[in-house]
Amino acid sequence: MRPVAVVSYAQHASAREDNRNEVEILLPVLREALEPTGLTTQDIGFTVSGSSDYLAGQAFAFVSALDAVGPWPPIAESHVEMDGAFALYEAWVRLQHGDIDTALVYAFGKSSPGDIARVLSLQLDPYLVGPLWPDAVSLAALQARALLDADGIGEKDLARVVARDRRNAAGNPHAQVSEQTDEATLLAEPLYADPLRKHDCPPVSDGAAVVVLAAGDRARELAERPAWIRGIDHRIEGQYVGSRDLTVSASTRIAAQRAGVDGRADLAELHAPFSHQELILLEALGLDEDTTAVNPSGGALVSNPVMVAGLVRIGEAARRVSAGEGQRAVAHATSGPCLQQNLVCVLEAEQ
Amino acid sequence: MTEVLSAPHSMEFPYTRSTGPMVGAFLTGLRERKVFGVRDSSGRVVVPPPEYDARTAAALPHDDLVEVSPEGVVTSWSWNPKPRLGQPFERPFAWALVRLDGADTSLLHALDAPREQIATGMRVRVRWADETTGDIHDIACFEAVR
Amino acid sequence: MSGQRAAVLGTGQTKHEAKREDVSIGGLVHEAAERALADAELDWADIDAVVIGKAPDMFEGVMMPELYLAEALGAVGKPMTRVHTAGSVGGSTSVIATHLVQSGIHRRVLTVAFEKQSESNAMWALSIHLPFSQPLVAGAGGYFAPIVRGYIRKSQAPLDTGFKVALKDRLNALKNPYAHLHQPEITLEGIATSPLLWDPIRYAETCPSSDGAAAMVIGDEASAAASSRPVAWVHGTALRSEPTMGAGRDRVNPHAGRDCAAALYAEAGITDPLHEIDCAEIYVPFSWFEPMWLENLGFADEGTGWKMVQDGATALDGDLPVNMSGGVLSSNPIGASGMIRFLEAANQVRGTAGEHQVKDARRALGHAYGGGSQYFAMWVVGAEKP
Amino acid sequence: MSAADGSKPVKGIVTPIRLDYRYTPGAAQSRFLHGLKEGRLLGRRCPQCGKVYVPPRGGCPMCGVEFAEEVEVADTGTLVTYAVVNVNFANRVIDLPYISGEVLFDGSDMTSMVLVQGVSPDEVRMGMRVRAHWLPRDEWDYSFTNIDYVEPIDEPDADYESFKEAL
Repeated sequence: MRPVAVVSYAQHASAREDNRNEVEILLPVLREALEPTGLTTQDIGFTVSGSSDYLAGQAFAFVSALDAVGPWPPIAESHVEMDGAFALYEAWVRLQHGDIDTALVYAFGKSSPGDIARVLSLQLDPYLVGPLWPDAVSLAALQARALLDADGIGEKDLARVVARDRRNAAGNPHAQVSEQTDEATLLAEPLYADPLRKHDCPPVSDGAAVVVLAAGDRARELAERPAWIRGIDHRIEGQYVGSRDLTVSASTRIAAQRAGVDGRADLAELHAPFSHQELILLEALGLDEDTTAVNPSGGALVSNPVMVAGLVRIGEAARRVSAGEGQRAVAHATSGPCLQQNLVCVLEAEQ
Repeated sequence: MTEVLSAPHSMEFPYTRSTGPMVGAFLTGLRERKVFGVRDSSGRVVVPPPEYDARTAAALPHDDLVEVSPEGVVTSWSWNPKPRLGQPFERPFAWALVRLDGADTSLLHALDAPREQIATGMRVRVRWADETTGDIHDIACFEAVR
Repeated sequence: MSGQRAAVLGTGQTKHEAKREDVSIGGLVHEAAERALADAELDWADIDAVVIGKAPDMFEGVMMPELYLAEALGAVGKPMTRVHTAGSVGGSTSVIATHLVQSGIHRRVLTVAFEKQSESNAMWALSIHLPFSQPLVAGAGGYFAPIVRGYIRKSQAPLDTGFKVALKDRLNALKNPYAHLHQPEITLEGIATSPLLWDPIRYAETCPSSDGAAAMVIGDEASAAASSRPVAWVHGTALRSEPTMGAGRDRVNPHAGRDCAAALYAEAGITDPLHEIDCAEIYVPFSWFEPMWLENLGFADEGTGWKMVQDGATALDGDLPVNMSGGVLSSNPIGASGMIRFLEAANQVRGTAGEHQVKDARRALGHAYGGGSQYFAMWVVGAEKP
Repeated sequence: MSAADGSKPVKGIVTPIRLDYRYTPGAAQSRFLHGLKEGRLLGRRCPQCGKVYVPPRGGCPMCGVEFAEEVEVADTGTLVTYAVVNVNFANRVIDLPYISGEVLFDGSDMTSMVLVQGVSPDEVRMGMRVRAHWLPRDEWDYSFTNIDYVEPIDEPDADYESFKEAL
């Protein structure tokens, strides 16, 4: 397997962004990621992006976003209607071929134009579930209930996750939520979508993220301390929430094993838009909070631009590995209702 | 002169969907006020019946369904404080996963019961729509069994 | 060659029709996938990863349908990727699936592309009106008619060139049991007098709206060696994109199409495409795109593509048969059409194309385009190992 | 589609889907729309390639950079190419056939799509010189439809070489 590394990363996320469209949000983030590498769009071997037309309510919304890259002369490019993390997997695969050495991965999405929790109902079975319009919060709350009913996990475990993520968000300029708080204060809040409280749910965010990948020696030329991708894999499960065990993440477990996760990780960035999901993911990844710093960026509970937040997890983990904050990191991204599809990536600093 | 403009934008279409044999059989059952499941390759009776087996991808027999009871037990539930357009009720209500007697998996639908009465494990039954047409809304919701 | 060798082990498609009222969306894609597995003499358990493609989700009103389709495509516990690149998506999905095998990460990949347009209405989905914009363009034809006019002006092509392409493709479709349109009584006269929808494009020169799915199993060298079925070796793949609206773009002879062909031929070791490629399945949703793409792909000099049509060079028995299957003009489930081009090209070199088989076809081109003639996906497949 | 009568098995359902959004065209396009509200065509120039875009979207699509200064372009121009449309569609009622033209307004490097009137389908020609016909001022809104249509003006046709780049 050819060694590939994250050599640059940039993101932007904010609450409702009324003054800019997707291209105007993406342009500066692309520049911020490309400038340190000295690469132009034409130098890049392969460009691939992730987004969903339904966020903006426009068929082909990703076509106009291509303008931000300036694909002239024409570029080798593709697009997935998924989170940008899955576009990164596609770029990593392409770099294994050996004929090109660099790839540009970007993701964009504004969750504020529509009612995002309702838009996501369209991911569901169009015959027997979609027509009931169960929103994303209600489905996640069903999963939280199943976890709380199983023994061993209580409301205070959820509050502990929220308190830790909100404290970590202090260092993250792109967080929409950040405060020094504790479990007791959070548990005093009223229930919102019983058993979830408002702070167990993600904020509505608009944003974009860009990652530059490079292979072998090219990575060392482009970055002081590249964050090497030691392993990456993704898996999907059946969707119907009534016929799978919502308290475990079987697909995360398979992907983690394939990506080489072995319990050793200095830090982990988990794409859990809801607090209880962090606990399910930690168990599936076999990680222990005593030895692994979880969501140093604050995670998706403090900033959740849909279609972007998964790529941001990989970027945030890579950035910290490159900055020497950890030798080995695990990054995770999810897609679909109640963690239906999951990607796991292991990143390491140069030996 | 430089204020950024915005305007409402809505997208609407009455999608006409062909159900295929399995969903068609399940909905035909609902129209007759019956709930059907199907046995999958691991021997579980799955409700609603999936068209394809999760493990083998083989088509499951849409002509060999298993009727299950319209009564069962809540396996999980959540409260929906501010219902949205298209949801079964306009006032706050609960979503529930219900394992009907005879089924090994749970069906997702709305549960109309006072919030303080709702708990995992409670017994509920289907409340049928006044007029059934062969649609998931033939189940109006679940309600508590006294 | 980029990466390890890859080959098409099996192909499958549904009978394309205006409405498939007998299947769910899961049923439609499962049907094509099952036929591809049977053709490859493989089972669902032999598949390591699934790559699915389709055009905008608004056509069926299902966001990210790969999530609902996980069981229907035997993907539970496996990787599933959803590609979306506008009209070229069936082609780019095939290229992305090939990348997975060429990378050595996955040995056998199932790739599927579909559209079930009867769930809504293609015209509605393609022209969702946004505030502040002008509601002038009437569907794809309205967008492409001015470009076709530009080609006719530049090339001085005779006005019946489009009619001849439509006649050729519709007659070829009679030799393809999967084609949507089977019009045995079609005539040049009938085409020439069909309603003029967007001058210069007449109704009979436009593609139908179809429900349909296509599928392929793409395998590594070891899987190809182990197969007792004929395989199509991938000699090269290429993807290119350029902006929709750009000063300096040439929408009649797009730069991205030329670059894509050049990169493809370089990878496949082709220096004289007209003589080294035996036949081609290219994306022609409006008849005039055949002469335009013949030039864009380097089969004809700029401004002369129409001569190949007029001389019958692109007929089933011509020097370079084009769209032997009847092409997009005869079947157009938009998301699948690009993959249908790619799999028909593969079946030609496998010798499994049936009635519309080109004799001794050893190397074939599959081509797809999308958006405002700005997204291109192509591959060259061959009977011999590259 | 759905078999409401009791006898036949269910083969289809109808699932109405409606989604509501708050749409913004963004900063660059909003400036352009403000210009239209005052009867002006405000394009934007790319600092890198120098081309003028009417209407400007987010940035220069060829260079991938934000636009620089604003450039007002004339409401006269050249009809680069056109389609004679015989297909009407839901939300626009014009008598058929109508001419949908791509006009290169003088000073712009990008064509804009606009209705062509005042010439019959068999007299209209690529290269014709045209002028915008604006709605009455009191009907102006933040929309390109303030230009109701373009109509021919009494000038010699532009020669093909001068506009073939914009095809």
